[in-house]
Amino acid sequence: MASHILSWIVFTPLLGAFAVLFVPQRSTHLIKWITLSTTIVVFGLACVALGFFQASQGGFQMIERALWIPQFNVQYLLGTDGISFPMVFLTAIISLLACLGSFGIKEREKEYFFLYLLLETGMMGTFVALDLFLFYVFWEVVLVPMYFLIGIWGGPRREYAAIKFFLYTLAGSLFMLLGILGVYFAASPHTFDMTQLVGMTRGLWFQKVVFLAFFLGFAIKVPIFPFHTWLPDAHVEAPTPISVILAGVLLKMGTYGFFRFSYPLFPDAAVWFQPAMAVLAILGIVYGGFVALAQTDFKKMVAYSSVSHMGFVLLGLAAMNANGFRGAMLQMFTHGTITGGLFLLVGVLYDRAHSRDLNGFGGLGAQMPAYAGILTFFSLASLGLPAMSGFVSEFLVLLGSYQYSKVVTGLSTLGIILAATYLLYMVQRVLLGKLNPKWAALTDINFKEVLTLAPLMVLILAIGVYPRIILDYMIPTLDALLKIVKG
Amino acid sequence: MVAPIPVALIPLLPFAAFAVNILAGRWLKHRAAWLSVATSTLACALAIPLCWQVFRGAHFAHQATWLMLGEVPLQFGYLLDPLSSTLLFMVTIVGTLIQVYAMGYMRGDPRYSRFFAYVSLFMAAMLTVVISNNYLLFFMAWEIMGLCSYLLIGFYFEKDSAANACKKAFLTTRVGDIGFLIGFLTLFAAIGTLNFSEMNSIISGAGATPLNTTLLSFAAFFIFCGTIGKSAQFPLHVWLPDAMEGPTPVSALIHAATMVAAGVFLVARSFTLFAAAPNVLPVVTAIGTITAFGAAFIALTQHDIKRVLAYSTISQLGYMVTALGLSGLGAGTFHLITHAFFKALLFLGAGSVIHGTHVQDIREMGGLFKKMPSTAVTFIIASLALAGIPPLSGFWSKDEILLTAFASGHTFVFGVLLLTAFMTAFYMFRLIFLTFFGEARNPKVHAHESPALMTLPLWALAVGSVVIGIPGSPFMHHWFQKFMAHASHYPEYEPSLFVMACSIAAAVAGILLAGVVYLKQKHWAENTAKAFRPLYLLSFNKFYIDELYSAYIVKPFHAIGRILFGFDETVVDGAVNGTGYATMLLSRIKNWIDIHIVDGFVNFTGAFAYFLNSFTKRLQTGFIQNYLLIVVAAVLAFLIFELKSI
Amino acid sequence: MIIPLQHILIFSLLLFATGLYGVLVRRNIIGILISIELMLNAANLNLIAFSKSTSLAPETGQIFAIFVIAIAATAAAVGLAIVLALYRVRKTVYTDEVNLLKW
Amino acid sequence: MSMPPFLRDIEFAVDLSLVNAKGWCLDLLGHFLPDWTVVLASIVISGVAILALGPLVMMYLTLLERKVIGRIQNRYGPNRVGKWGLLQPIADGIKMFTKEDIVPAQADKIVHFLAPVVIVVPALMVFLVVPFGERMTAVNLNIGLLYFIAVSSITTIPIFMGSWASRNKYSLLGGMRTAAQMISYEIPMTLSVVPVIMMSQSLSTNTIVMTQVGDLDLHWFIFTPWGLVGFLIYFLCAVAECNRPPFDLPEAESELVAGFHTEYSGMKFALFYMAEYMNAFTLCGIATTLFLGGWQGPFFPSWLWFFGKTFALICVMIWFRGTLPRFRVDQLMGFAWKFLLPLTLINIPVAALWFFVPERLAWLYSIAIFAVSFWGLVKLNCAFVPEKRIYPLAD
Amino acid sequence: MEILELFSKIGIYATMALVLVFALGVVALRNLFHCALCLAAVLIGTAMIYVALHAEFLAAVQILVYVGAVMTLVIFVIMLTEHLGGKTIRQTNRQSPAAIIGLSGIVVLLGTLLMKTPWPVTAKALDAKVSVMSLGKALMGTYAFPFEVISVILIACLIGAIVIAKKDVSEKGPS
Repeated sequence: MASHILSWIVFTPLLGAFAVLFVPQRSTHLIKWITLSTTIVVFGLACVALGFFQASQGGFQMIERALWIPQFNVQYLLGTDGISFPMVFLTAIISLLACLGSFGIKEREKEYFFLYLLLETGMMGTFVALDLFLFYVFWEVVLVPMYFLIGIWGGPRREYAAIKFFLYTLAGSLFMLLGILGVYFAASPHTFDMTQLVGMTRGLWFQKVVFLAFFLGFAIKVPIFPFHTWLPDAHVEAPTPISVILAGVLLKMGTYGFFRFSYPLFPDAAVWFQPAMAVLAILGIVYGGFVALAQTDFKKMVAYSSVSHMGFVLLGLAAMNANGFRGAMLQMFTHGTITGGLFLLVGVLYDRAHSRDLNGFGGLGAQMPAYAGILTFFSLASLGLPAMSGFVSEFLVLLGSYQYSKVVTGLSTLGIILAATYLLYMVQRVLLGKLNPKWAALTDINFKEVLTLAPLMVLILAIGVYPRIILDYMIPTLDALLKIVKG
Repeated sequence: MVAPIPVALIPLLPFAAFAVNILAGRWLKHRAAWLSVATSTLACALAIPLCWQVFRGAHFAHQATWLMLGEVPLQFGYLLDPLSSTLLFMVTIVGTLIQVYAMGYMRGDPRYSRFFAYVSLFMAAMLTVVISNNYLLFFMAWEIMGLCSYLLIGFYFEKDSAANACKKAFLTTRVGDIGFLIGFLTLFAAIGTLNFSEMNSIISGAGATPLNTTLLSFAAFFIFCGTIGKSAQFPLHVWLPDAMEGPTPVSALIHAATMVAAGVFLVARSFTLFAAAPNVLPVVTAIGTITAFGAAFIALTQHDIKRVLAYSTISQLGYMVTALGLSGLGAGTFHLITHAFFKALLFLGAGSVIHGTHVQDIREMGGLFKKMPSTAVTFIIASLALAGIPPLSGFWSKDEILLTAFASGHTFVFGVLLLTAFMTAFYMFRLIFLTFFGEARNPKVHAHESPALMTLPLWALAVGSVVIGIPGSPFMHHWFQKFMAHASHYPEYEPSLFVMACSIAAAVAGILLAGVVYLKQKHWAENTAKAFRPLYLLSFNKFYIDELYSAYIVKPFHAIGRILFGFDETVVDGAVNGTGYATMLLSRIKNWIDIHIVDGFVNFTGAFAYFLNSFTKRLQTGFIQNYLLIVVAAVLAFLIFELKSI
Repeated sequence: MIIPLQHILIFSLLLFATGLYGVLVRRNIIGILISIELMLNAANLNLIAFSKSTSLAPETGQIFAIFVIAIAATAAAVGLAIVLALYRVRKTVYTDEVNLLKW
Repeated sequence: MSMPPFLRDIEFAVDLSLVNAKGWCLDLLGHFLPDWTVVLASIVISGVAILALGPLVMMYLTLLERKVIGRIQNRYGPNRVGKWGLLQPIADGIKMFTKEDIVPAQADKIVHFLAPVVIVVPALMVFLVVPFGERMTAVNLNIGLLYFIAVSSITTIPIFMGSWASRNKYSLLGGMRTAAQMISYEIPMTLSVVPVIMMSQSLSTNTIVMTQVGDLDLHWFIFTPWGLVGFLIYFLCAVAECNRPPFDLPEAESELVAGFHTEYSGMKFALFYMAEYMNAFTLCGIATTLFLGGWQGPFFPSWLWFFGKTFALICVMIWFRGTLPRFRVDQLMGFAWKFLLPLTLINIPVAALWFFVPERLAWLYSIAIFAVSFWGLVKLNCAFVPEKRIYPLAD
Repeated sequence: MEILELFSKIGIYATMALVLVFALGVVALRNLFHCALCLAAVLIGTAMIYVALHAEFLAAVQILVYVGAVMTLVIFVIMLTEHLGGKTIRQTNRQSPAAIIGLSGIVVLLGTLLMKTPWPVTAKALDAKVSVMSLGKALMGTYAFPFEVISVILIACLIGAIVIAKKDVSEKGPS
């Protein structure tokens, strides 16, 4: 058990998925409880793994290695470190909460929960795979269930959104596949093994080309401006829990890729591309903020705010110093919790009002006081109010980027102001003002929904008040990474 | 030196009250207020002995690592030096009194417990700001204060005006806060620490490494941006008048006594930094003077009782900032303290009036003196203090500022401040005469005195307003100024009788003029307004700054947002979809080729084979036993062939 | 073994030939099926006889016979099911009336 | 427990009296006849004994049944012919012999004739492997149990013959029902025997009895959880196999007149009847052998024990007939396929568990498994109740 | 004991002859039901020959499976497809002369081949006894895999047969 904990984490959802397959279609309760208990088990396993995790150690841990396709030296290689472990933990939490949020699914539950668990396997695998080939496989495994989850259970334009998401991401990942093959053939002996590949030296020209290939794959997933247009569509059309997963975990896979592969494998190219990445980050932050300000659709606004916030992660990456990396890593986690919560809240409102038009709401603060409190909480967290996790991560990113470039930092602060603007504008339009009599019958958020949100709130507050509870896990690994990148 | 009691308890107690009230407010109901007041009183009781020890020369500090910034540890903790202990003293006392008042004022409100929860949170944040030992903790608590301000301004969020005001307040201060953030980021880049005492020692010691003065100047400037936002200095002062949409105790606590003063406190805290960046100080002075004068000018023509007080607050904050800009740390801080008392009193008095009359427009009041004697008397005491009539507290502190301006040679600034003092006295007594004297102008208003729960704090604050100036007055040999100077060095000036005389003259002139205009010659006001119509309009419309902001900042922002969204949907997304459509088109063409040419060959092959098979298919009878018979025959033939060889 | 191997082989050959004859000439599909059973029996007999007289691992033949029986049972089951289905559709069980499998 | 030696001697003598009698006869013949005749004689003696036993058993079973049913129905039963009606079977036999043999005009004459003849053959053949007592098995086959199962499975064919040859729709329907029922119940019956084979590691009926040896601390397989369950299943299947109530669907008078033997009369009918009773006897005998310790038992001669146990089981069968109503066809088939079969499949691993796990623990496990699986099967069967039938013509 | 052996031999040859007769009945009789009965007889006869070859277990299996199960199935199908007492239709097709010629050729040729071939009959093999236990062990050991395959095939065919033979409930034609 102890030595295969990562495999258990990755494949327990798959077991659950097969268990779901064997349940009759009409036993929806059973299906839901199986799924929920599977996600709980996965979360428990993640907690167990947390017990095994040695925070002070910088390198890979809990490595599991087995030869998979000996002809091509492909291995089944799992391992975790300070970069991937927080992501695994985040995935476990978000999956659990989104599963609770999925209890409202009313049609074709069996397929839904099967795909849901499959998705969790894919996500977990992506974060713990250390073999490039295996990583690619898991990366693609994530796509397929996502496609169906959006395409079947989504909103009115679901087919369009699902196809767009799928093709766009697939196109990006094909570039990444080319990059992977390039790395494979450039290495001697040919290997996909990350632990061996990191130490090897590569020419600058080669690094640049392959870095770009990886960049496309990851940039589309993050998404970085101008590759972001799938995101609003996918978010708006996806059912609530899937939006949560999408924002909470899937976007992180892109930035995780930067941390895990692009930087350690191509440090010289990373330094070469530093200015470009910083510019893209700024563009994403400001552009996302402005576009979010113009939204009238609640979900779309949150989606664009994701673009803006993920820009901070990229900014931290581009800063290439300790604070920037820490901030970026923390922002990944933080954004997962905060935006996940916001999407859940949008879902809560949508379930009741069947509308997401911001201009149509108003005055819900008196009608739904608890909901109003929680929505305000998450909005404030998202706009980076201190004592909540978003502030710490953005502060660290800015501190890091300030050391890199003052102009960039100055511009990015515009994004913070914009975040406050669009979020408060949203809060005003939804919660404040006179109650629209149309919504006089809306009920307040119920206990189950609070239950899905409360853990996120606790996390946000805990990290905001004392960020070392999570940063201590990341710092040794990030310092080691910095040493690789900066020589 | 570690304090004898856990200093962290001082902010944590109100915070506990907040937590309990926000979670269990539904069940606590009116007991929520008792909880808040009790924790606040307890904090006060803890703070005052500490302050006393600091006044006696003690110095408390303690810290622990919170986060690693790169290799540098960021230490969170508290710092009780003369500056912070002074504020601690003021905040706990004023805060507690205002909460007591609020118990009466807010009675019967449906969100009663929510109100006290917010106020407690505010107290916690404010106390954290006061005792914090570094910029980041300061900033964090500072932002939480901003949040409380937001929540409390928007307390009556059903009103659209309140909803707009709270958003405006938050965003405007946010702009300043971002400046603050950049400021201390710059500071960190310059000296590698965010800790106040370390900063002081690095800058004043300045031995090891040569300081980057440019960077320090930038840091100071940007940190001052925080003050501009929070203390409602020009050009970010626009939020404070609107913030009067909140309940009146909130206006007293947050928007008069404590939070807006925190901006001044920030400058005082960073005084070493400002002193090391000499080219920023003129900017500070200029901003302070402009604000002081401009706000007083606007206050002359306002009709809303709370708005007048709000502009007065802005104006007085301008005074303090000016003092700090002129390196008058003691003067600025002194005025901060005195102002907190009498301005809180003024707001509470205004609240009492509103509570008694249910109107806010001074044109509808009049002759309230007889109906609300306690309110009127305390209000007049506070106004006299504000106007600068000796021996009330306001006189001493304002005199100190004027003295600083005069003695440091900034005669123009001194003149403007003097004029402002005159205008202050004028508009305050305009307010008093219109409100409390004359005859009742609106018969519908049935005024009554407020309950004892509200008047008691008024009297307490009135006493404070009278006596709080003593420590800085010649009666105590300017103890306060020496106490402050003891901690950080700044120039001190000899008291000047000329300045005192000017100050008193300006105040008395203002009061008399107001009395004449509003009690005797009532047509003068209208005539003056007509005569100086452009000036009147400028004042009445607050220099059109709101309109300017709306036209040149808010609307363009939304417009940029919409344009970029359009760009996103058409160009960026269009490119993506265009790729898709192009691929589809290409595939259609290929489809045609496939159907007609490639498949054509295939079909031809098939047809040819079909043609051939029309001959051979006759062999297939579709009758299995026939086939089997053939197999048997084949086996037989095979056997014959094989056995022949044996 | 009491009787010589050749005799058994001859016997099974005759049995087999008889079965094959049935398969060749029967019109009724069920008849064909039972003739096939005959042939399988003959084969089984051969297996056992050989295993009894020549093999060094005497179980082998019997085990193969068991497998053959099992397969025969399945063949019969499926075959008869097909016959039933055919009968339901075409109302006949005669091979020369179901000659669709041509051209 | 120990017994005085002389008593034991006496017991042995009585026990083996029949065997010894046969041995004495063969010895006598061996003196003045060639060896091979002795072998033949041995076969002949055993054969004759069995051939005599079969009809005898059948005759007195009918009497027993009528008496017991009579008692159950609160009447006397046959009591006129002979003391307690003891001669009643003989009278019946005479009546049967003298009855007219009716053959339907359209019948397939040969097959019609052959069917009752053939049906007796397997019924008699199975007597070969039944261990009537110590050293009293006619042929001690090493595959005795399999032989029993195989041979008894032939019974369907003569039933088919009879039903087909009668050219009568009741006969045909009855025959098909019988076949379906027998095939269905044969499977759980065979599988319920598997644990016994596993435990005794032999297919020989004698060995199976010997593995249950024990003086008074009964080692009968029925006193183990798997044995009890196996026995119950086996016994239920046995009741169904010989088409006795409540599984007497093939002969349901109210629906099918008399099932496959509607068109038979006289001695042919008697043969069918005889086969049925002999089957009942052998099935109970094998049940005794497999689960009830066979001829094991103290004091009394082994064959007496065997017959005692067997007749006790037969009395249970009769008791069934006297008290239980008939199943419906779909219930009948469902019971075999959906309840008994899964239960036997569970029984086999439980027996394996018994083999590998210490006894007390195994008791616990077995009871738990059976309880859970029984409950689960009942639940599952309840869950898939076929939709209510509507009889449009019934109104 | 030669006489006993002689009896046995006579018995075996007689059985063989009977089996052949019944086999001819299987292929030649017109009434399909009779054919099936003949087949049952053939199978039982073959089982007896198995016993003679000391393959008792196999004999039992043969009876159990063939006679008990397969024959029942066959007869069922016959009952379902044949009309009760229908006219005896021509049961052989036109290629019977050709088949007889061909098959007799094969029999003759193969028979000579059989007789001529020197079979490697060994005394050791003849003496070897096959117990049920050893059969079982071989089945579970050496031949475990084929055994499992067979079981899978059985299941598959069982389900397949049910599916094929089941009436399609959905398509209810006009009755």
